[in-house]
Amino acid sequence: MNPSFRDITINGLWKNNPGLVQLLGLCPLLGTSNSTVNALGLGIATALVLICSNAAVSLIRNAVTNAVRLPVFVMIIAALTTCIELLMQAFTYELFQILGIFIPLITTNCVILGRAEAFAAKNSIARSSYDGLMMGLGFTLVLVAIGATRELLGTGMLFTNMHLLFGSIAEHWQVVVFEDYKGFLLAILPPGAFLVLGLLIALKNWIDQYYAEHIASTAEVTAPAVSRRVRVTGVVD
Amino acid sequence: MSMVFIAVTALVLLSLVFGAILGFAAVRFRVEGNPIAEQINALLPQTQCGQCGYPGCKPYAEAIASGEKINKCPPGGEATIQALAELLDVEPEPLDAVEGEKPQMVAFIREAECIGCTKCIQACPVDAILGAAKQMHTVIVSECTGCDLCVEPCPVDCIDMIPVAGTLQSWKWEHPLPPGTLIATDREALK
Amino acid sequence: MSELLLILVSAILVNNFVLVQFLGLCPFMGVSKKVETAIGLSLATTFVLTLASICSYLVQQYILKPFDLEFLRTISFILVIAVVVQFTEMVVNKTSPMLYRVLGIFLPLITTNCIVLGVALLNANRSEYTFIQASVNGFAAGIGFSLVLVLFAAMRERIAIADVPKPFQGAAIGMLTAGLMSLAFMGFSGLIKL
Amino acid sequence: MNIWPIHPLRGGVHPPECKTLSNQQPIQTAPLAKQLIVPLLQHLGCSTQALVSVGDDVLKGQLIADSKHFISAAVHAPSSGTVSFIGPQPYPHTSGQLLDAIVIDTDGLDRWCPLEPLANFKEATAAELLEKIRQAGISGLGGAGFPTVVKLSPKADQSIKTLIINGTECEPYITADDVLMREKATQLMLGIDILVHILQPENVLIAIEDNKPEALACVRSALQQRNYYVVAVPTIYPSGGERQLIQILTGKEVPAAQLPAQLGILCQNVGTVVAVHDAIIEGKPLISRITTLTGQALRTPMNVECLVGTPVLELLEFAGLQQAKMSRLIAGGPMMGFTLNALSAPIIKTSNCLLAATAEELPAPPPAMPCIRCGDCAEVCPANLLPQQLHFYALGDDHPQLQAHNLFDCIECGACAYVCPSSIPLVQYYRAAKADIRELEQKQVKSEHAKERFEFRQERLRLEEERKEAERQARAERLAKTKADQAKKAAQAEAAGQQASTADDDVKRLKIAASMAQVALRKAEKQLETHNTEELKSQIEQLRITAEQAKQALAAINAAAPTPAPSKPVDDDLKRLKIAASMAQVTLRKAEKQLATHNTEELQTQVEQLRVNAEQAKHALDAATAAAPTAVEAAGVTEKAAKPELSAAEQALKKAKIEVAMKRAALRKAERAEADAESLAALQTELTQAEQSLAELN
Amino acid sequence: MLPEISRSVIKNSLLLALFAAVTVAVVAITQQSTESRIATEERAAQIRALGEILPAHSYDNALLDSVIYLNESLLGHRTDTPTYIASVEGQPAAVILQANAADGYSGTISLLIGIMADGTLSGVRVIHHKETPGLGDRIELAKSQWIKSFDGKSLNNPEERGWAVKKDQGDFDQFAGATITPRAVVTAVHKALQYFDQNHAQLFAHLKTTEVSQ
Amino acid sequence: MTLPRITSPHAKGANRTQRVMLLVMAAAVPGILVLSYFFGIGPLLNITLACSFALLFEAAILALRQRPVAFFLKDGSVLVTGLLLALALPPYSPWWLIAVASGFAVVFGKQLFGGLGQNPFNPAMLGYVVVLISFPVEMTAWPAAHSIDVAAGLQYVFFGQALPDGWSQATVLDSLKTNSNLTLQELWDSNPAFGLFAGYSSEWVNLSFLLGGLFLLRKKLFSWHAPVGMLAALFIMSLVFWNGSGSDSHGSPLFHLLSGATMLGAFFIVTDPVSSATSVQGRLIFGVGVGILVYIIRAWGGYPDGVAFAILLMNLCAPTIDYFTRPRTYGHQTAKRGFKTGE
Ligand SMILES: Cc1cc2nc3c(=O)[nH]c(=O)nc-3n(C[C@H](O)[C@H](O)[C@H](O)COP(=O)(O)O)c2cc1C
Ligand SMILES: Cc1cc2nc3c(=O)[nH]c(=O)nc-3n(C[C@H](O)[C@H](O)[C@H](O)COP(=O)(O)O)c2cc1C
Ligand SMILES: Cc1cc2nc3c(=O)[nH]c(=O)nc-3n(C[C@H](O)[C@H](O)[C@H](O)COP(=O)(O)O)c2cc1C
Ligand SMILES: Cc1cc2nc3c(=O)[nH]c(=O)nc-3n(C[C@H](O)[C@H](O)[C@H](O)CO)c2cc1C
Ligand code: SF4
Ligand code: SF4
Ligand code: SF4
Ligand code: SF4
Ligand code: FES
Repeated sequence: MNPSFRDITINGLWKNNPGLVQLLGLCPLLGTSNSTVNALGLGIATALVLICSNAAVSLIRNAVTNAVRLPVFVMIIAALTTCIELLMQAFTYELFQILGIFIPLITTNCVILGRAEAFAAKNSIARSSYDGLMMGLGFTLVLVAIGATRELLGTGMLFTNMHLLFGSIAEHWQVVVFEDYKGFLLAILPPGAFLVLGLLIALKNWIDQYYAEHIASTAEVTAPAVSRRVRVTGVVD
Repeated sequence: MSMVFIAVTALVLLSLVFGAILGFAAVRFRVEGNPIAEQINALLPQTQCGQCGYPGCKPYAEAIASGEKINKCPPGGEATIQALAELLDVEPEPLDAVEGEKPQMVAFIREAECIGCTKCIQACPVDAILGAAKQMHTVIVSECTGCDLCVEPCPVDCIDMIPVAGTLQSWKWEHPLPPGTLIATDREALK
Repeated sequence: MSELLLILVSAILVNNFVLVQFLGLCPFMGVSKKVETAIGLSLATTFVLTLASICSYLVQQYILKPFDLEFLRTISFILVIAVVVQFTEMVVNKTSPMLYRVLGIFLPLITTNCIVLGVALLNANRSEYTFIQASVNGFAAGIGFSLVLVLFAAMRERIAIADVPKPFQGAAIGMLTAGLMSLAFMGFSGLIKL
Repeated sequence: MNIWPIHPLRGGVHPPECKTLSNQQPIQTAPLAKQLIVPLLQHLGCSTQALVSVGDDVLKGQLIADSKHFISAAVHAPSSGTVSFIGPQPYPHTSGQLLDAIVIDTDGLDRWCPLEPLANFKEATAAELLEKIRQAGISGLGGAGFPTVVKLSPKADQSIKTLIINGTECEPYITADDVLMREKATQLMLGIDILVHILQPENVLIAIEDNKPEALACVRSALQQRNYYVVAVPTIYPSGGERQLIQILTGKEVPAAQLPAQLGILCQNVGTVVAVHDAIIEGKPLISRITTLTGQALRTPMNVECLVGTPVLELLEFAGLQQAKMSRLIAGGPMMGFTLNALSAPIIKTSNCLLAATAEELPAPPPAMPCIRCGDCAEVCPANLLPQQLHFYALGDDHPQLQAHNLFDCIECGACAYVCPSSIPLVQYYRAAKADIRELEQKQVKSEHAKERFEFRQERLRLEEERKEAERQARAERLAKTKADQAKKAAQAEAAGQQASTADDDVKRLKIAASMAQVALRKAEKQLETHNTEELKSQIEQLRITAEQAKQALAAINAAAPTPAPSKPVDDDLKRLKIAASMAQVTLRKAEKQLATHNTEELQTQVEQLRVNAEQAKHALDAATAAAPTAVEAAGVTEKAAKPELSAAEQALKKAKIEVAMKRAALRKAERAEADAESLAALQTELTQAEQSLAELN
Repeated sequence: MLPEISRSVIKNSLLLALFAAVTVAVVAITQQSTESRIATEERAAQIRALGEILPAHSYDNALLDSVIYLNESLLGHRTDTPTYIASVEGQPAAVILQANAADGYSGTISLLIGIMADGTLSGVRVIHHKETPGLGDRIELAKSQWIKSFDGKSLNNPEERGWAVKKDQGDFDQFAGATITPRAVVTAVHKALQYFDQNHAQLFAHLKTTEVSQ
Repeated sequence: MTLPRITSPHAKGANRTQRVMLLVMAAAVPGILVLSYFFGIGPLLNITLACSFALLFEAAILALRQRPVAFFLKDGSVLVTGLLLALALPPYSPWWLIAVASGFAVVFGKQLFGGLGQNPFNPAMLGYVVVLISFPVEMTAWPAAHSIDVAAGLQYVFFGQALPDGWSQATVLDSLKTNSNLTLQELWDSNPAFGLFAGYSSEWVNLSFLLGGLFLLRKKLFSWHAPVGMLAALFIMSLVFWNGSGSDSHGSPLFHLLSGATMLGAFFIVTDPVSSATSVQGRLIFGVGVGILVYIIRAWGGYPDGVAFAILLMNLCAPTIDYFTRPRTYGHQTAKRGFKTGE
């Protein structure tokens, strides 16, 4: 029953990616993905909360009753979020200001509670933390992909304002990709977020489909599965 | 430190109240049974053939209710999967079966060969076979679900599964091609 | 009165919580395949939103503010919400199994519906809001959510039988449709000059 | 002459009429075909059974097939000759499937069987007339072919106030009714008189489209003193549809899923009315009809009076068929007719037209484009549906939406598809979707039924197991007892006898227990009626369960008891040998199969051995059969004789079993629905009765 | 039934309280340990913002503490709005006003305006606006340098007539396709200068009182 | 001999989708002529570019989707989309702007939803709105009537050279929206381009589209419900909220009927059958909704004209409207309405 670490990795990054497949955590995914730095900042914060919350939930999974399970889980998540929020406030103040309400809203990021319920509540601490890491990573990757796409389409540049996250060494990371670019505003406006994510999901589907077809055509004909027939009616003497 | 103390006290009080409310509700509004399994069961074809890997439709329904895939019932086919997907609000998946969807079948006992061993009667989940020991058996066609569970136990292999014959009344128009899909002759005609 | 009207128009149309402020998107995408279920979720969310706005306003005004515990906002609000939701769930489960079947899996998700916590937090940020205004804002957010959810669900039912290219079927085309909805809602921008 | 006010039709289209093609000459008589193919089912309803067998000589008009079922219509020999075949034959249906028919090789003499004309129908009672109509095998000639006598038979709660005679003939091309009205107006009037005599309606309306002035004139002049209204209705398709015509003539709508009789209206086609006339006044059954032969692939389009059963090809050739030009052969009109792909299919009672169209006349449908929701279809739909939505939902197999959009109110008139700029075969979508929905509904019913049977069986098996367990214990006890008793009682036969009686005792005991439980239950229930307390309720529940269990045990034991089989003088030895032989055969086959996969020495020898065994067994069997051929034959005969009896008994038993199961389910359902005690008790008694009768059968 | 309820009530509330206690304690401790750093960060951020329009070397007082609250209709204020007074060695050096231009294209534009004691503008920044992206939003420094065209201007430089966009025969550029927004900003800055011109005595008087109180 | 099995009806009316689309394009001719009279070859340039790009994108996507390309291109719907998009864009729009607009219209507006007949949003309006919010600078550069320097125009369209001064001019709706201190009378007096009631060029363009629309109505291409609903609603709204001719005026009813994209919208866009509601009653509601929203956006919203947004917003509502406007079927007491599908 225990999923292997390899499965957890594949699930988090691709097969069951929270952003592209589970379609959870969409609010920050869309709300904070108008630039790479915002996306990365929120992604990291979310991943941190995810890892810690998975670990914590896994730790207490046998101690809670059904009636208060949900409140306890969200309380743990909220506490972790608040800690992260306070830390961000202390160390990356401006980014915190930009991300605004989406930081406390990590609490309600559906991915986190979803993982707590679906995985951490049933698995060991090590697996749960690793699942948190992989899910967080998968989420962050999608977030950054959307952020970078939108930033690029919208402004023709990449990695603007990275110093907000990485400090002054990142002052000059900005890359101007298209010189003299008109700026496709749609991309950084709300509709653009939906459109880019939609296209990204379609891209993933297309890749999956392509591979499925590819593999189907190369794979040998497998031996027919054994019938899993079960006797239905009891007494036969 | 007093801040920590105040904070903890305030929230503890709050949670005591809430916990009490929930504890009360948990008992007061408890429900027994699993209504969803019943609804799932109602959608399954009740062939009781066990091809889903469960001993009958009801157990499979219960399994679905607790997370089993919905695509394991070959007699139900796509229609059932669709209905289940609708009910459970999940994406329908293609049928997971070795042979895929089969046409509706009915059992037929070659009476001359039947030795009256009653093994098929014991196997039939819906009592669709008539007969007594040492006498010839027959299938009540209208009751037979086509599950073919009777075929295997027959010691003299006298049971055939034959497709249900179509009649003039049961004949139906096929669905037209979706608009915009051209068949070869159309392409010709268009040139 | 006109103040409340403005709050309503703003939350429902101009700054729609879903399409413009990006809150509550998971249920928006997840529970919009059928109108009937969408309506169920709308009702539940509106109910929870209003109740949670009221409760969190009280917590904010009478517990957090007096004791200077505003850093506990998130944690206490989410606690309030979780309890409201859990309670609603149990009641619905008992009293209306049909509704529960429709909402069953989504009632817990309302807890993690950002719109609920989001509205509570935004209400708290707007320190000038009165009790009535805060509740109306919560209610209006629920109506705005319901409006777009139901419209979207009806639209998705239409799209479900369309000949959408394979990779786009399902979530992808849903997301694109939501994007186009959001585009259409940009027509309301500037309607309220604050 | 009185004027009858008319109302507008909703929707409708006006395709080119093309009627002049065939209505220019009087009705011809088709030549007698050498072979007539008379299908057993030419109407809507139950099929008939042949009353003649191959080789029989039949006379024209002789009853050759009939059914006991009410909704059915008798079939008569269209001409005299010999029955040469009974079985599957071509049938005029789109699918091209065969249907059972009686084939008559005509003798060319056209000898009538004795007829019983009834010149003065006014002296006959309605019942007598209806019986004559029934015997004449008349089913509607205008549309679906519904047995006319059923439509004419008065229902207890309805009386027909308005009789509508449908002579609209709104389909393009078809002129059968048109020429019929021109040439047989007098017969039509007499036919109407007969219907009036049967039904006593207040109004009689004869509806004719205003594009048939000659027919209107003929009918009007045949009217004489009768106070029937001859109504010229505007030419628009589908004004002839029953429901649409009713809307035009009365402004009322027939409620969905109900019949016009609900409004006190009856609608009959003119051809049907003439057939009624022929049946009553001349005593002739319905064996011929007027059919339009038309289309540009025919040299001389015309109307013919032709015998039912005449192959299509012969008729078409009579009208000068140019096969090379014909691209489509349609039975019926261009709007609702269906294509035929076998020219050997016969004319049946409902065949009003054969349209042999050229490719220019009715070109192949262009490939369908996507629907652009232009709404033209909705505009013309006479049922006020949304054809485009139905189409989309049919595409997506969305059955709930289809039903919400009233798919089943679509009359398949084809007006929508006619106007659709995207050339979508809308009607085909609806037909396919309707068939799917019906099929699923049937499946649903079947699975519900299967579930009940399965649950019943499970319960039975469980009880049986319990009983066996109990028996095993009892047997063990008894064994001990008998051992102790052995000293006193020596005879073995006695012990056997005792055992037999215990089995009987068992049943008795169970019966008593069951009725005790029942009584207790009933008492408690009565008490419940007066003092409705929690406690009592649960108590009753308990009682009910025990009663049920007792009953079930009883039923199970009864079912398990072998049905008394008629003793057969079968040669036991022979039977045994037979079984041995087949067993050997089977083992051999199995072993062979195994051999095919795992070919080892050992197996091979084993198989060889088995083969020899089988051979031996077979020989023995052969020898035995040869020795006692008469015995076998006798056995065979008795078996045959016994079978129907046996199965009848079994059938009854099965029915009773099902009844019990159904009743039980009903009771359970009612209990779940918390029905009141009274109805529960009623159900309970019903159940007991059913069970008793089951027990009796056993 | 009842005892079960009370057992459930007690058990669940205690459980919830226990978790509440633990989690809140963790949060509270984190809060305690980050509190001071957050406060410094907050101030630093504000100073950085103010520093953009008023270079740090041009004053020596604690700017964030030297604040008064104004509610002036001329500046478009609707609530008490902070105004920062800068000084060098106790002498008036500059003020930083916040002004709201209500007549933007799609709403109010909030500006931070730095004015030196001599009436010249040290800088203007937009802190909040809802103008159309791509059109009106070029008043942001991130999008265009236009906002810097105010640097060094004063009430009489340019003339009264010049305090308008070029389209209205003024001195300030408008954007292609957008006149309303720059017009609103120019007018708001002009009004701020007028306000400063009339009231600088009162503004700096405050400086005296704080000095005195110190 | 094998005879085909074909469903009834076997007869077929003469109307074809191609014909419908051709008629729509034909009806736009008067409008195009009047536009060209005012703005030179600009509108024609727009149409050529938009139709070519639209065809190109459609063909490409059809090929990618492995659908019959020629078959679908021949239906003409993509040309209608291109044409209507071109008419909505400012004359002499840069080529890349037209490319983006038609690309969005055809790809996102139409093909990704399954192509002809299945798009929930009006493709042309979608393309228009996308470029409106993405490239507001270019989209607000309407040339002034008659003052066209064709050479400069071409340079701008194809090479992105700056426009000469005085080339572009705020449209009348723009001016009314941004006006803050002139009374209506002063506004009208200040500029000859304001024409009689709704702008000099605007009035004539709207009247010519009205003419084309009436032609289509006569040809029974659509029922009157949607256009009349929209115009009536706009008229009533502008009458009810008519607040005189002061500087905060929202404009007179006549002004609203004859300015901006009113008539183009009412007869060519609101009538798009695909993305509108289904039943006749639904189309009336659809039209009324568009009219109300157009007025709300014009009078109080951020955009000078609201036709495109109003249509997209009502497209959004169309499936829901359908739920509530099913007609009463023959033989039924009441119509089945509302979201419930079950009995
Ligand atoms: C399924 C079915 C059942 C019918 N049952 C009755 C009936 O019970 N009594 C009756 O008078 N007519 C009955 N009719 C006949 C109808 O009233 C109607 O006259 C007949 O269908 C001919 O209609 P048409 O040719 O338009 O299709 C029935 C018809 C159908 C199709
Ligand atoms: C679309 C449509 C068109 C019809 N047109 C005619 C018609 O023109 N003449 C006619 O007698 N029956 C027509 N019928 C059949 C009538 O509805 C009805 O079944 C018939 O008149 C009943 O009479 P009968 O039982 O004597 O056949 C049409 C049915 C449909 C559905
Ligand atoms: C979609 C749209 C958005 C606009 N946004 C702004 C804006 O943010 N700021 C602004 O000054 N004008 C805006 N305008 C107004 C016009 O550009 C207006 O023509 C201009 O401000 C005044 O015209 P002028 O520059 O020709 O005087 C907008 C117009 C449109 C159509
Ligand atoms: C009366 C009528 C109006 C139309 N209006 C539009 C329109 O506004 N926008 C558009 O893209 N296509 C329009 N079309 C064309 C066609 O319906 C459109 O391309 C489809 O939306 C594409 O699926 C119109 C077609 C007709 C018949
Ligand atoms: S496969 Fe289907 S029909 Fe067979 S037992 Fe399973 S659920 Fe029932
Ligand atoms: S007769 Fe055979 S196939 Fe039919 S239901 Fe019984 S076991 Fe299944
Ligand atoms: S007539 Fe054809 S294209 Fe028009 S709405 Fe109906 S089905 Fe669609
Ligand atoms: S075939 Fe059905 S949907 Fe089409 S017009 Fe006739 S009744 Fe209406
Ligand atoms: S992340 Fe906001 S609702 Fe899921």
